[in-house]
Formats: sequence, C-alpha cells, structure tokens
Amino acid sequence: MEKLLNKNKFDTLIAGLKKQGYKTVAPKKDNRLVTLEEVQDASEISLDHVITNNSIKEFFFPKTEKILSYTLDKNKVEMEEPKGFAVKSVIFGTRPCDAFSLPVMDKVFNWDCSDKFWVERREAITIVTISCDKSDSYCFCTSVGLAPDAKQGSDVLLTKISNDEYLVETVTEKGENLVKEMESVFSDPPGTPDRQVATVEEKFDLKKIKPWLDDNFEHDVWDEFSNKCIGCGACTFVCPTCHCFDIVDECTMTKGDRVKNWDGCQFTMFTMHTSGHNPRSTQGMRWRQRIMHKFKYYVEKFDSTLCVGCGRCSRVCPADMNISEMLELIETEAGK
Amino acid sequence: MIEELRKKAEELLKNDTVKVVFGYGEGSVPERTRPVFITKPEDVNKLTWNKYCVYNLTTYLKRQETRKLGKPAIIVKGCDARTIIVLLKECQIKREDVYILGVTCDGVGDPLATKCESCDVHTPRIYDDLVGEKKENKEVPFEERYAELDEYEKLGEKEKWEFWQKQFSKCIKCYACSNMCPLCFCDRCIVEKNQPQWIDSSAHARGNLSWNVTRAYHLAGRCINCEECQRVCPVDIPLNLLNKKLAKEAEKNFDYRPGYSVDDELAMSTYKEEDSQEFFK
Amino acid sequence: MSKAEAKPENQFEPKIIAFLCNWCTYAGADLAGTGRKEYQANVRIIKLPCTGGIDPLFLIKAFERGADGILVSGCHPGDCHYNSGNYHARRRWNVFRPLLEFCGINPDRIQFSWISAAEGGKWVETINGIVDAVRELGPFESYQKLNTIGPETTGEATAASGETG
Amino acid sequence: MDNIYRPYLMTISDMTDEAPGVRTFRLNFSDEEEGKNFKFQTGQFGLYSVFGAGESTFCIASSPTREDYIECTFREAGRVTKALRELNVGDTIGFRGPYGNVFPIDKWEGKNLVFVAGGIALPPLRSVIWNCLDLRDKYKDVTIIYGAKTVDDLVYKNELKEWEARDDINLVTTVDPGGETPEWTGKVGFVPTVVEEAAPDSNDTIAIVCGPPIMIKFTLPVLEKLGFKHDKVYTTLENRMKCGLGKCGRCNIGCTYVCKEGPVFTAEEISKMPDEF
Repeated sequence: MEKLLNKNKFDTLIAGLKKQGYKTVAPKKDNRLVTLEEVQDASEISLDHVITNNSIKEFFFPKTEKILSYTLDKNKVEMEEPKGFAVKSVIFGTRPCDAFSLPVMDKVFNWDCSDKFWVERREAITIVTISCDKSDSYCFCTSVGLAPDAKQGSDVLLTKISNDEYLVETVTEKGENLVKEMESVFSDPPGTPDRQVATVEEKFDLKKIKPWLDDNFEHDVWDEFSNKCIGCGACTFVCPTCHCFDIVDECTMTKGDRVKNWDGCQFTMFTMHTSGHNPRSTQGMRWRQRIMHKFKYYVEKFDSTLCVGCGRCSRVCPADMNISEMLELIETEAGK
Repeated sequence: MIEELRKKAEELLKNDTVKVVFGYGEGSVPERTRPVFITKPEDVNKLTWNKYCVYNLTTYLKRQETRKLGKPAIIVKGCDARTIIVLLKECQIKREDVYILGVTCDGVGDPLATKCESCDVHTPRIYDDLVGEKKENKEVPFEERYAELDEYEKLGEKEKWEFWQKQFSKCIKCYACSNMCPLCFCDRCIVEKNQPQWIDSSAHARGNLSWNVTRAYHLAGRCINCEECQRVCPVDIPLNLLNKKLAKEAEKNFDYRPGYSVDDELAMSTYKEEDSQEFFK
Repeated sequence: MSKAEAKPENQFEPKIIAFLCNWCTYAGADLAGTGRKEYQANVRIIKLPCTGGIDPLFLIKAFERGADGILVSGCHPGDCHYNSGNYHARRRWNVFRPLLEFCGINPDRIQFSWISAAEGGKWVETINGIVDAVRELGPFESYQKLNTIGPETTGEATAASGETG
Repeated sequence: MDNIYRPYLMTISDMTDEAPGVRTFRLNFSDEEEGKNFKFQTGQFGLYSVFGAGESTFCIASSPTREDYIECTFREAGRVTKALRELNVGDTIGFRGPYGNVFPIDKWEGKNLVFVAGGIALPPLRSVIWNCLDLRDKYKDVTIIYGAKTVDDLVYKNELKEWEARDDINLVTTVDPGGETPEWTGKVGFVPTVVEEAAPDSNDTIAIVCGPPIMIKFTLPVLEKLGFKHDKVYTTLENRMKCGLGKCGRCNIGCTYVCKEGPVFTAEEISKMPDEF
C-alpha cells in the first residue's frame, strides 16, 4: 500500500498513536547528540541528521535488563519472571540500516531456542523507517547489500519526496495495520513521486571479503590495523548488530535479579578463563574476532552478514579505527 | 613544523635511538587525525601535525600492544607532557625508556578544545627535543582555569543531582573513558573485579553513578585534564567536569597541580599536618 | 528508652552507617556504652583498623544498600595508631566530599569526625547530631530509587519503560 | 514463551570433598515433576548458579544411567565457585541445561576404551566412564590413565579405589614428580609420558582425553605415535560462557561455538580449528 504523509501531519500522527496506546519513539536532539528516545509530541522530533547516535538495538536488547528475579529466604529460593518489558510501541524515523539489523539479529536470538526478551519486543514494536536523504563518509550500507531506502526490517517505509512530503510504503502486515489505524493522517500518493534518496558510495565488494577471511586467520594485518585500538567497547555497543552479552547477579541479602548486560568482544576480560588463561589475549585477536564474526562466522551460520553498514563504530571510535577501511584493505589484500 | 617533526622522527629511527615513533597521522575524515606508530624511517611521511591532533598519545605507553613495539619516541603537546610527568612520578615509565618529542602548541580542536582555553603549557615542561617555536607558558589565574565549573557549582543540590543523573543515564559502560585515559593503567580495573563486586557492571542508574564517581575519584590529584575521556565518550557525558572539580579541590586544598614538576610529591600519597579539616566535627 | 517512648508516630528513622577506626572512635563508642550513655539507636557500626583504610567506595556501597546517612570517624590528628592513616584519610575526604556534593549529594548526609577513645560523650553528641540532621533531611530517596533495576530504570530512552501495553 | 535463562531449582542432597578446594555436589530437582522429565546424555554441561553470586559453567559429572540426581564437581576459583563452596546440604542452587553435544558412546560399542585425564578434568570423563561401566559388557577393554599434580590433588579418590579393585578395568594413576607421598603406589611422571609407557593398544580403540591445554597438547602426539587416528580421539573443550545457548557470543573458536557444537570434539575436528584456544 502506498500513501502520502505531509510533515504537518506528524503532530496528528504521534498524538493518534499515543491515543491508540502506542509508546512513541523518535529521534530527538540534545546538544550534540541525536538519539532515538520516547517523545511525547511531534515537536520533539528531529529529522535533520544522517543517523541517530544510538542504534535501534537498545529497544529490543537493552543495555541492561532483568531476565530473572528472585527472593532468598535462608535456603528457600522463589523465582519470578520479569514482566512488562515488551511495550506496544512505534519507533518512528529510524534508518533502513537499523531496521535491517532486526531480521539479521532475529537469527541468532532464535537459534534453536528463542530469547523471549527479544522475540516479545519484536512482536510489540512497529518500525516506521525514514529513508536516508543524506549520508556521510562513514556510511557504507551499499557495500553490505543494503540501500539508503532499503525496506527489509521495516514495517512502514517513508521516503522524502519534497520538503514537506513523504511517500509512505507499507512493507509488512503490521505496517499495513498501523497505516490503516491512522488512516486519517495519510493522503493518496502522487503518480510519479520524486524520491529524495541519498547516494552512498560502494566502498568494497562483499563477495571478495569472505574468501579472504577463510584463508587468513593468521595475518599481520590484524595486529597492524588494531595497534591503535584502546580496547574499549564503544564500537560494539553502538553497533546495531553486535549482540554479545554478559549475565550477572545483583542482589541484597533477601532478593536479587539476574541481569543481562551488553558485553563486547573488544574487552580483555570477555574471554578470559577463571584460570587467567585468555584465548584472545591480544587486541589483534579481538579485532580479528569482530571482523570474522561479522563477515565470516555469521555468514556461515546464518547466511547473513552481521553488519548493516551504518558506520557508527567508525564514527565513535576513540582512535579513529574505521571498519570500512579495514574491509577495503582486505579487498586489496584479496586482490594481490 | 610537520617537516621538522618528520625529519626528527626519521633521525631517531635511523640512528636507532628509538624503535617506534608514536605520532599523529591523517584520519578517516579531514577533521580527524589518528594515532600512528612509525617503525620504519621511510614511513615518517605518515606523520602529520594540525589542529585536529587532540589525542593524548601517552595512553599508548600503557598498552601491551604498543609497548611491545620497542622503545618509543612520543609526540607530546604541553598538556600531554604533563601526563608523562605524572606517569614518571607514579613509576609507570622510566625516563630513559621513552624519548619525548615535545611540540609547542597553540591549541587543538575545532572549535578550540576547552582545555586549550586556559592553557598554561604551550611549551611542554618536559622533553628531550622540542619541535616548533618555543612559546611562553603564561600563568593563568586559578579562577580562570576552573571557570567552566562555575555554572554547575552554582546549581542547587536537586538540580545538580538531576543534571548528573541525566548525564549518567546515558552511560553504556563501554569504558572508553577509562581505556583512553593514560592514567587509568590498572591491569584489572576495579569494575572488572567481582569479589566483591564493588561496582555493578550493569549500565543502570546505580551502576552508572558508582562507576562514574569512582572513575573520577581515582584520578583525583592525578588528572591533568587532557579531556580525552570526554572526547571519546560515545554518549557525550561531560566527564571532564568531574575531573576538573577534583583538580580544583586538590589545588585549593593541597596547593597541588599534577604534572608540573617531577619534584612535586604526589598529592594523594602524601599529607600535611595543616591540611584543611573544616568539615570535621 | 525515654527517647523511643517520646517518638512521634510515623517519625522517619534514618539508617546511619558509621565507619569507625578500631583504636579511637570504636573505643569511644564502647566507652559510651560502658558508661551507660544513651544515644539514638539508628547507627550501625562497621569497625575498621584505620580511617586510612576506608575506600570512598565503602560510602557509595552504603548508600546503595540503603543508608540515609554516613559517619566516618577516627583518631584525632596526631593520634593515629599507624601514625598517619588519618592524615591520608583526611586528604581523601577533602576531595571526595566536594565530588559528591558536585554530583548533587547533600554533604550533610556524610559526616566526618575525630573522636578519641576517651570521648564517649562526644560520640553520643555526634551520633545524636547526625541522626537528627539526617532525619531532618528525610530518607535518601533519590539514591534509593536508583536501586530498582529493571524496566522502570533502564532509562527514558528505552522502549521497555512503563507499563505493559 | 519460556524463559530460556530460567534455571531449574536443585537441592544439594550430598557433598564430598575430593581434593583441596575441590568439591562434588549431588543435586536433586526441587520439583519432582521437573526431575522426571529431565534427560541428559554424557558429555553435556550446564550452568550452575548461586542466587546472588551468578552462574558458572561446568560439566555434569555424573552418568545419565544414574537417573535420580546429577552431580557436579568444581574447584573454588572465582566468585560463583566460592559461593558454591559456602553452601551446605539442603541449600538450593539453580541449574540450566543440559547443553551441548554428547560423547557418541553408542558408536563405541564393541571397542576398547582408553580414558586419559589430568587434574580437575576427570569430572567430564567420570560421567562417560560410569556411563560405559554401567553398560560394561558393551565395551571391550577399559583403560583409565589419570594424573594430578600431587596425590592430594587426585579427585574421586574413593572411586579410584573402586576402579582399581575391579578386574575389568585397567587403572593407571600418576602424580607429577615431587607430588608423591611415601605411601604412593602409583606412577610418578607427567600424563603424556605415562600414556606412552602404558602404551594402550590403538587397534579398535577409542581414546578420550581431557585435561589442561598443556596436557592435551603433549598427549595428542603421543597417542598419534601409538597409532590412534585423529577421529578416534575425543576430548572436551572449555571456554568462558555466559548463556550456553549460542547467543552471548564468547565461546567460539573460529566458527565453532563450543556451547552448541561442543564441548565434545574429536582431535580431527580440533585440528581443523584456528589456533584460538
């Protein structure tokens, strides 16, 4: 289904969604950051950015969440299931790369058994994506098989067609229902819309990456490229597809929670055994793990690249490590 | 100046004074530079110097990956050189194990970094060799150096709490702040220790407050306000305000500023009988 | 007892954690006890060898676990059993206290004192003083609210907050 | 939808001190119904949790042929194992599992078995040893070679006595040089050397090796020399794990997730893995 949405209807749309019981999440500007977060009305929404600083991941896989609660009374333990984590919401104005990260991550969170914290949120949240009308030099979605107006993962896709108007395309049944629910804010689309979509330069050829990775687990490039890495977790935490986590208990004498927290492969402690032995003892090994996981292991396991080309990791890297540069380097090496 | 730096680096590598030069190279975009580690004289052209050279490269003195490259020459601005003095004082490096290639500096960042606004170390206070024209290190008055804090110190208790809670709620516990900090050199950070778990590793309100307060406190009387923690924070928490507040208190109470002289005693490992105790009952 | 009887109904009773050095203040508290001096029963004492061994994290942890106020007390300057532990401690509190204040924690919730083994009376006064002061301030709700983990505190930016839809 | 992170509640019904710092718990399901429905196979592992301290991964050290309970053996090393040691009979712990693959003992029927273990790595083998011993007539000769640093460090001392007494098992015990006591009647020497001396016949034989990485590294070449083919040698791997379900992303060695595709691997499979142990 195709429709047209005028910017001046954002107000009615958000108000309408709230009335229908949706929690509304949209990009909001605060100082230097633009983050996806809950908005109460459309005036808070900011759309003048390339990409939000936070990814869509945290709405499905929060940085910290309870996976079990319990009470302790001497040697008696009572367990309680967390409730209320899946809230009916609409995420409005996320980018196609972020939206695509969801079907990619569905694969691991449903591998043989399903993580209900992910799955139930997936069911509760509707994604209304806005195609990118601009990009920056960190973007490389086109190199990983996506496009600034890709539809995968979105329920509804909005594409700018003039300063004030968006073409509305429904992608899933969920999206269709949402548009129907809000029918009054949409109008009929023009015949031949002029879609304003950013161009993103293709930086490397994905087909050449994996064969090289298959053969080059041992290579100097891992250490050479990563020697400036400071071993923080910024890249993995801002990444929409990095899904590693830690499970810890936090408690008092009488009650506690088991908590699932983001964790990252770039931390020294990530793989360290209790004995002190560490299978990935150097930053080069950890950097290799990140690239291998995204462009080889995940591809072999789930037939999908674990990278959507959003470029966030490169934007935030304290030492200016650039992932697409690494992949370009691999492409060059592969061509040798 | 770039040419002079390159020439110097080439010389040091050629005559085997050092095995590697820690310097600045071109970044992925023109507004960024990145750390480079030059091990071959023919690579010195990768070195650059411009207003985007904000990094405090001394952090690489603590990392095993860069330590194993051999004895370094390290390019330091005046502020970074203060870190070197602290590292020397804290016995993290030996003077003879590092060749200090000082550069004089008029300030970095675009817009100019806050740290540069009240800079009193345009010329490094320690170096083996200096590149660039020597500049006067004019004393900046106490009030001016900590002026940034005024608007926050003025806030009421509740406003302060709300301001910091809002800031800390953004924290994702990526530890870029501590990993980037040249003075956070513990092999195992307190947050990685779990017997007992002093600081919750979760990025929730409680864990974020204890983490951020502890990180800052561990730098009390040590932090030279290079602002790297704040620069690298992916969620833009003004971490340096905390560091600066501590620096201000250390200076006010102990008349001590870290990284100005290798002869000073470290503020937190000494005491004076006449130290202030006005808040003691 | 007389105090307890006089207690108005529903009066807030603050939890005070006292970190005491073994040699002076703990002995002072003991002296207050053997001298049968009465003071408000809101204090839980944690005895440590020396104030110099009190990591600021102890204070943070105490708040995390529900303290409304904290007392740190040791030997008078010059009297430290280990010569200089209390001087080092004093340096620490000189920077830590302003840091907490800067973060919006009322400095009256954390009090410091020097109480010697002979000052049972001062102990009683100090405890009554801090209990009254913290009672006046009320429960440290803003900190205690941080303690609930789960959907309600994962941050505004999270879809998980609020009630089930 | 079920919560995959929700553990079973288990009650500690018995405990044995095996060696300094090493303890075995016998665990029964607090909920009988859950216990009845619970099935596992030898080689699998689980996540044991102390409420308030966290979860820790170790194998199930008992044999699936003993149906009423499971056992785990752990050495006090980190936060969770320390908390485990502070527990007593009657206390409750959590258990998630069984996870991972199994020792293919059906495939081994009619063959000789050689078990080689070092130190605290006997527990995973103990499960499969008892499993095979409980089905003793299905297998030909059974040899167990077990070594530890010192006599004190040998775990399952009672069971070692029991195995020694049986004439259908060939048990060789050894301690590292310097670890012996005056009463020690076993061998003195490192496990790889002792394996070489014992020289089990490789013909129609399966070897199951488990121990610290250094022991495995030196034992595999010895077995190869004795004529064991790589696909006849089994071992179990351990890596840090948090979920046990292939999601938390840390136990992989190259493309292989130890929690799902392991922990049991043949030497052949291991030889194909990248060097990331």
